[in-house]
Amino acid sequence: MTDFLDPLPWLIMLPLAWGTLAFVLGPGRGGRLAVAAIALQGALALQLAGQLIDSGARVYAVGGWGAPLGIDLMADGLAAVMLLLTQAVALPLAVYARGYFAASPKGRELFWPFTGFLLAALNALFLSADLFNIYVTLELLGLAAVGLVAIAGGRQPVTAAMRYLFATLLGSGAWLLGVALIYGTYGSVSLAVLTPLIHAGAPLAVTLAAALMLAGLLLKTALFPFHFWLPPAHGGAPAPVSALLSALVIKATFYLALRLWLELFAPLTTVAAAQLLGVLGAAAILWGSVLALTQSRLKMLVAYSTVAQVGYLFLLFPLATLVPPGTADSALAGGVMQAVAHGLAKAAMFAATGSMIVATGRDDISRLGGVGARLPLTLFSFGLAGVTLMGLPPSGGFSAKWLLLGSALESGQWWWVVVMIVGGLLTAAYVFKVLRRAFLPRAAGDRVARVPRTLEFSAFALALASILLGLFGAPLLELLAVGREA
Amino acid sequence: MSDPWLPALVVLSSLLPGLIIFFLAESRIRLRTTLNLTGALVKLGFIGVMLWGVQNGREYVFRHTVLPGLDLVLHADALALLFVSLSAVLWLFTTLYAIGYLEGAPNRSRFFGFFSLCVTATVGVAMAGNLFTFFLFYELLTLATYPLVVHRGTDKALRAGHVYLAYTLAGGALLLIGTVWLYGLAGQVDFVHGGSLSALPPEAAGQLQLIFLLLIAGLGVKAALVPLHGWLPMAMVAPAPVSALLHAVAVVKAGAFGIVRVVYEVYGIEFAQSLALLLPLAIAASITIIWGSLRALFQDDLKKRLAYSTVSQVSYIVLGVALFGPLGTMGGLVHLVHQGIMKITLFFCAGNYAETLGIHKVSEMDGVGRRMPWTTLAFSLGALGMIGVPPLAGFVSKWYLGVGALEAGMPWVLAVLAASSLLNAAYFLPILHRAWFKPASGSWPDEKIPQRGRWETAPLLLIPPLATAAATLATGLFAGAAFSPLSWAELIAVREYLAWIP
Amino acid sequence: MDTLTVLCLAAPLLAAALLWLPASRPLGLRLAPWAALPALLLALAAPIPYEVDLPWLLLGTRLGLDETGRVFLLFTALIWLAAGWFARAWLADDARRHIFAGFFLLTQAGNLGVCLVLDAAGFYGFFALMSLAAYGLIVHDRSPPARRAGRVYLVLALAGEMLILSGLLLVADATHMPAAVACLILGFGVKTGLPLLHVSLPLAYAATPIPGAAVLAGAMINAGLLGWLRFLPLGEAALPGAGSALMLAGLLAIFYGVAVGLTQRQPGALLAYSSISQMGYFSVALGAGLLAPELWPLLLPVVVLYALHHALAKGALFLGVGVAERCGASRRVMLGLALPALALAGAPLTSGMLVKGGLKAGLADLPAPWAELLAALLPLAALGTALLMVRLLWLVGRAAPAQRTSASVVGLLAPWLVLLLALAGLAWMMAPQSLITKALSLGAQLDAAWPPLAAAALCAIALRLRWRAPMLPPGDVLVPLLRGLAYLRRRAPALPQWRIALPSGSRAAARPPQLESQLRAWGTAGALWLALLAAVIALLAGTG
Amino acid sequence: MSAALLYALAGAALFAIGLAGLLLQPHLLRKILAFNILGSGVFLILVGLGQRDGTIDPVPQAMVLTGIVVAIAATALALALARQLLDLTGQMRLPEDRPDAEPADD
Amino acid sequence: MKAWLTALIALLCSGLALALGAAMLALPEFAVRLPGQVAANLDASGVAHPVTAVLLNFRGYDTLLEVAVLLLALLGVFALSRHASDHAHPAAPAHPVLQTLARLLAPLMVLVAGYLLWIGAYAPGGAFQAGAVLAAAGVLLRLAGLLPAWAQPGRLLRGGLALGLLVFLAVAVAGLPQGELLHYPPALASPLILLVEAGLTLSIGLTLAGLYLASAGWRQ
Repeated sequence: MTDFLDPLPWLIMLPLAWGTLAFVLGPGRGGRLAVAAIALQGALALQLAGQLIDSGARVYAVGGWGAPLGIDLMADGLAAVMLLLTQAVALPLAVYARGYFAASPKGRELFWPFTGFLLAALNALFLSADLFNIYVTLELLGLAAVGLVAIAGGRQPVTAAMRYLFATLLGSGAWLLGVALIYGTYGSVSLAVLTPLIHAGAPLAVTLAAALMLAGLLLKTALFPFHFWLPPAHGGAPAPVSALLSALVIKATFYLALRLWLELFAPLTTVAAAQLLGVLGAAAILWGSVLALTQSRLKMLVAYSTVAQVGYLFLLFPLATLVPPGTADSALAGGVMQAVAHGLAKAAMFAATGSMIVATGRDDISRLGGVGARLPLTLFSFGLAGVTLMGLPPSGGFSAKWLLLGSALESGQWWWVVVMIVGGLLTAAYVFKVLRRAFLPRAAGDRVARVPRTLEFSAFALALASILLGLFGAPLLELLAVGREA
Repeated sequence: MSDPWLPALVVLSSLLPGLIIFFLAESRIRLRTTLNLTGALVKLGFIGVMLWGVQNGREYVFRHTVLPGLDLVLHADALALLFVSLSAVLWLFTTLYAIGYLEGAPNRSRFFGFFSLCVTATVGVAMAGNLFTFFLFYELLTLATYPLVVHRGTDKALRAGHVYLAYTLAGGALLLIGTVWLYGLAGQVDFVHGGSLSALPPEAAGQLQLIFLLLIAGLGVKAALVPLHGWLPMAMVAPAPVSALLHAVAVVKAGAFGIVRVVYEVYGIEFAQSLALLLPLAIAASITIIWGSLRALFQDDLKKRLAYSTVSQVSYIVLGVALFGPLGTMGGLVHLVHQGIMKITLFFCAGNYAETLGIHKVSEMDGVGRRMPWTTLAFSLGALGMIGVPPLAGFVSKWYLGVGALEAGMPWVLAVLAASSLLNAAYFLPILHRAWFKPASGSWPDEKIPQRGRWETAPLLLIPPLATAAATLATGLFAGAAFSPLSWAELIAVREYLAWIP
Repeated sequence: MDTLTVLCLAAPLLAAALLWLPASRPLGLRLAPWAALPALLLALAAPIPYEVDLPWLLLGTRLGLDETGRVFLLFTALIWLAAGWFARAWLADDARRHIFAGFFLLTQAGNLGVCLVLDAAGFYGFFALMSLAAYGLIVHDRSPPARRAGRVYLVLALAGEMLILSGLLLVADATHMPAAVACLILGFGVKTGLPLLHVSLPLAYAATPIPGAAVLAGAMINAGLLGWLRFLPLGEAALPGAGSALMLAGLLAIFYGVAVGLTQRQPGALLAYSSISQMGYFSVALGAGLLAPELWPLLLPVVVLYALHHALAKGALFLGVGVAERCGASRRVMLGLALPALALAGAPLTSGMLVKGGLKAGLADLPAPWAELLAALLPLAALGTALLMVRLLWLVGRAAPAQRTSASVVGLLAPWLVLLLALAGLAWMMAPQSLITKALSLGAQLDAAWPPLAAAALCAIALRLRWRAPMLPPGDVLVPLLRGLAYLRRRAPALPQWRIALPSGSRAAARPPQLESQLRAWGTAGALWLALLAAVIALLAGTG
Repeated sequence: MSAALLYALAGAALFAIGLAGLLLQPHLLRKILAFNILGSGVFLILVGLGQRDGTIDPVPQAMVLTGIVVAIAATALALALARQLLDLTGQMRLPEDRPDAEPADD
Repeated sequence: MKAWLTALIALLCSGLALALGAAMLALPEFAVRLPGQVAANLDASGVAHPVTAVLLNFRGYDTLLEVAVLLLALLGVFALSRHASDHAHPAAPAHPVLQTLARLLAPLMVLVAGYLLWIGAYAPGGAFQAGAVLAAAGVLLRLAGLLPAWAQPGRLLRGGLALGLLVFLAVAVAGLPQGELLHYPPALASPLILLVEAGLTLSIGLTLAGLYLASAGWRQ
């Protein structure tokens, strides 16, 4: 009976099931079901993490066939961290979404099924050890995300969804071509089988495959200059959707890029290619931050902030490629910590943003006066999330920055230090652009309504988590190291 | 004997009230006041216990591992307690003052919330046991003070807040780089007497000098070293209690205190000397001292004049740190306390003038000594103390700085001290002259609080400055007594130089 | 004894504190004149040497008296007592008399403390208290000349304070001795009116109410001298450079003071120049001590005695000027005034003659060319002093008749008489026997007699020929100096603002840059994607 | 060269054509068609390369079947979106590809 | 679009095609071969056709997710149609001949679908093909004006759409106590796969039809 309660398959099955049921049952009961189920998923993810810490990485053969004939799932520390992040972000957001859609019902009907499928896709993606299976999860993820963007309808969201759809399809098309080339070269799509086969001097097809898959993932992760689809998509969707997309969806493709780079294609990687990724990351940090600063709409500002924060993730590549193992470990830890911290903080920020928009009835930074007085908790959450994004202690963002800075200095790549520091200052500039407005008294003629408590507290929970991550990040790094020692 | 929880409790004793206050309704004045004062008194109690303990050789260390190789350490050593006691005592007074000052003003819950956070950060800065912990609270301080600076919400305040943030966050960034670099080079750098870096191989000297520059530049922003001081005079748009706190204990002090920690307990004074770092630091401090005073000379706005005075005065601390020898150390450390007491007095008084009579400018102060003798008395004590007139607190600092300069073989510092004192006199004495000796011009700019019997202004506004003015007198007059700031500074200096004093 | 010592300092401070509160003000005013009484008692009764340590006070204070200190405390207390008594009558109908009394008491506490204290920090502390509080005495009138005098006084006093502080710090370390000596000479020189540092004296003496001026000229100026005596390495180290400079400055002061003093129209200003001139003698003596340390043991008692004599004479002169102003320059008043004038001029049988003789003898053993130079110049100086005194008497004597005041004449006369008596007797009582015998010799008497006589003769001629002295403004060199400063201040560039210009968040363009909308176009993004693909292929292929 | 490899080569060409079309064609319907061509190219490569040694390989065939269904799903959603866009804006183009070239503020 | 950009894209695409071609001509021997393994395990798979075996057993997990993708696409269309149409449009009246033909063909198509479902275990065919035929029947009926558009599907219809996925999930989870997810005991493999396929056929048919029917009512 213990097998029946194995958390690993349930993490995928459960959201698929409740997503489907939520479609059948409708939003009211579906929402309640979703909250309960996500809570259960959180418990499962924790259980899985515990298993991993106790007994190391796990491989799970679906259907009992085993690779290369069947499909393997694989759970190591990295996957477990991402799973934890996913459930940790999803639970408060689910609570938030129930309150949000009660106040602003546009798009409420199908939110839960989409979210269920989205979470299933994420969990499946993090656990998959099969290139083709990953393709399917990518498509499931992409279509769920596009559906969520379009959920509220209207010219702007539909345009954004259209653009997003093309971007994600092109990305997964490139991925699939890569998979085809790999299968055509080696005859398998199992990561476990392929990893020992690929070595420096692999055939051209493998190089092409690596480049295609990587490029496809960059497109889906919205790394500069492929961020074009992200701000409208994340800025136009309802707040819980934006939060899910910014916090989790782009992390999934980043996770894949990391996996490919560090494991499957590690023998092919070069310093030059890593530097290229780093340069794009740096450009993303600067460009995204500057554009965030120029926005007049609150959600667009937060969306551009995501563009910038994605850049930090990619600094990990030059810092972890062909450097001493200790430096690489610290860079990896920093990158993953950044992914987690940004996930929590950005979810909090979008949630807080949504509350402010609900309260003021408009999405305009210059009309935020009075928010500080009426929604102090929400503004506080926004501020805390901002602290994480700025990388100020004691937040998860700081821990990430600390680790990345440390490895940059250790490996003598001081230019990334400059980028990170400047990025942090620019982040502060746009975060305070919002905060200072919100501190002002309410302008005559504006209204600031109260919002449901659940909105305020769920955003606060996320923001608090992003801060606490900085104080209690050590266990997370311990988990991350599982399956990585060898 | 180690008790880990007291330092944490000291931090929590203002953090928790602060967080609760945030969510209190504006109208719950009594509960808010109770929370504020309870927090301040409880904190004082804890500190009292630790003072007694440290005197008797106890250790209070709280340690929590954040990441591998990155510990959050709160360590209440003698140096920390010097600053913590100052902060806690002045916090109590400032809270009282602020309650009086903000009576009837809007957004008080927010104000007192951030106010408490600000003190939390200051206490954390004081007790930080390593550079990381220091950095953590240093940045928290930045964030907690920003809302206080822009509290009034005017364009001027927002602009000042903007500049303040730009400076302090950039400074924080430099500090971060330096810290990370140092950790990469030397591993976890705890604050220990005599520093720990001298054990590094000699090849690292160049890097260490560069790191020192980064750290000092980062800390120098808050300590308002010229030319990093631009934010400070602008930040004086904040309400008077905030300015008082900012200038006396919180922000500038945190920077100065950080420099103290870096020089003494990261690098170690001897090692810093051997790396030839102290002379440039002394020069930077001297330039700041003179420049700040010169600028103060030309300000008509009272608070702005005081702000430039702070620029100048805080660098006395830095100067003391840069003087190699226990006497200079004592001078710097004791000025940490003395400057706080004196400057908070001056800002309280400036606030009283503004709040009672609407006086914001020096040129409006003619004859104010007749109308508000007690406030002006307190102001005079603070100002004379700043000039270094004995037996007030500032004299003691200057004396030890002077002796320390000779001990360190930098007699030119005496000239700096003398020049600065003259400049201090040049911008403070005319104020006193106006206040005491000139006849009042007839009507005050905006008399808000009328004379009520013996009270020239609201009692809550008057008691804090009088108390701190009395402290200015007492710390100077009884500098030689036990438990005076000077004797505590001596205790620290003796421990710092244990290896050095034969 | 310890209680009395503490009371010396506490009494004026306590009385000052009583003046602060309106309720206790009358009591304070009543006590104010007598605040120096404990000090006088201490000076008379204290065993010598006497010390008491107060480690908790300031930086560890040590109070006490040695022989020098006792003499200084004696005349200082005496003058303060007399001046306080005098002030009560002088300011009887001044509405701000409690303010005057307050500053008077604070200054007094400082001055008495200076005499009593034996450690450097404490000395500096009391000295500063005295110097700063005296500002309140100088500006008491609130008249423009008074304010100007106060400003000049304060600037110089503060500069002096700083020099003193530096000197006190430096003197502890033998390696910095020259610098320390320079700082100390100049720092205390502000008080003692060394040339160029003297400019505040005439302004201040003229502006301050008479009792204030009396203590300024009688007591406080000697505090500067005491500073020299306490901290210069007199008799310990030979510092020929500093000694020569100080002697030269002293000689210059002696003659310069006389010369400018003769041009003055105000008795106060004239007396200030007289003080400048008289303090020149001390400079000469101390310079000699620095130049030739072996002479110092002989010189010290003479210098102390000279200080006593000069202080009491100046105090008596000022009070006398005040009495003449209020009660009219009657013959009896003029006679009273003549006593200190003669004493200053060193007329026979006065204390002046006693101390000048001693000084001359003490300086006679100086190496060449100093001994010769002094032998030639000192008689001339004595003549100058005598001329100055004659001029003073003439100025006072032809002044307008007395203003009638309600103040009791006794209140003014009694303290003056006390001082006159002290002047007449005290120096003789305290002088060592050898000095007295020498002074009573006929040669000495003749030596002392001719300058006053010559001066009187000269004056008679001058009056007859109606010589008119040119008039120099009090403060002489100050006037061009201030003009120069004012010019510089007009021309000085404004200090630059060192602040980094920041773009404000709101000012940053509200619309996204053009580049961003181009990046957002499918075609551009696609081309970039293809380019990235090509780049990654190329870079990854590098491994093969 | 086996026949299967020939399929794969054709697939490469189709992929490139589809890719160019997806990027260059402004009309949404054409973009969707181009995407399908791109997808078909990949499917050909998958099957073709998988069988380049002449053995029949059911695994890529099954994969392609899955891929086709996914492509259908994506195409359906894309068509729905495109039609919705037509309803909302009157044009089947993305804003930046429209002749009237309004600023791409969405 | 600017001409140089067009040229650049064309150039890069051609370059990619050439590179792909070059890479394909230089492939080494396969390191792993799966056809043999498929054949070896075919008996245990519960079906006789290797592609179906891969599709529903060896890589059944892919198929499970793929069904979810399909449902997701329909959800997307529903999401859009909620905003596009205020009410379900009645079917437009069609030509009687078309209607008659549709009435005749529809049952026949259902029959064909059933056959395709059953034959899938042995030969090309299976749930997708069957579902596609079913969907075609639905489209035909709609075109003949015999079916309304599905702007707001009722609960029954939603249940039908979800049925295939739910059955698949149930079967997948049912394997957990015995071993792994989607583990079919060899004895039960055949009926279980048939059960899954039957559910899928219905749902896929409905879904594919729904992709058409859901947007059929949008205003033009």
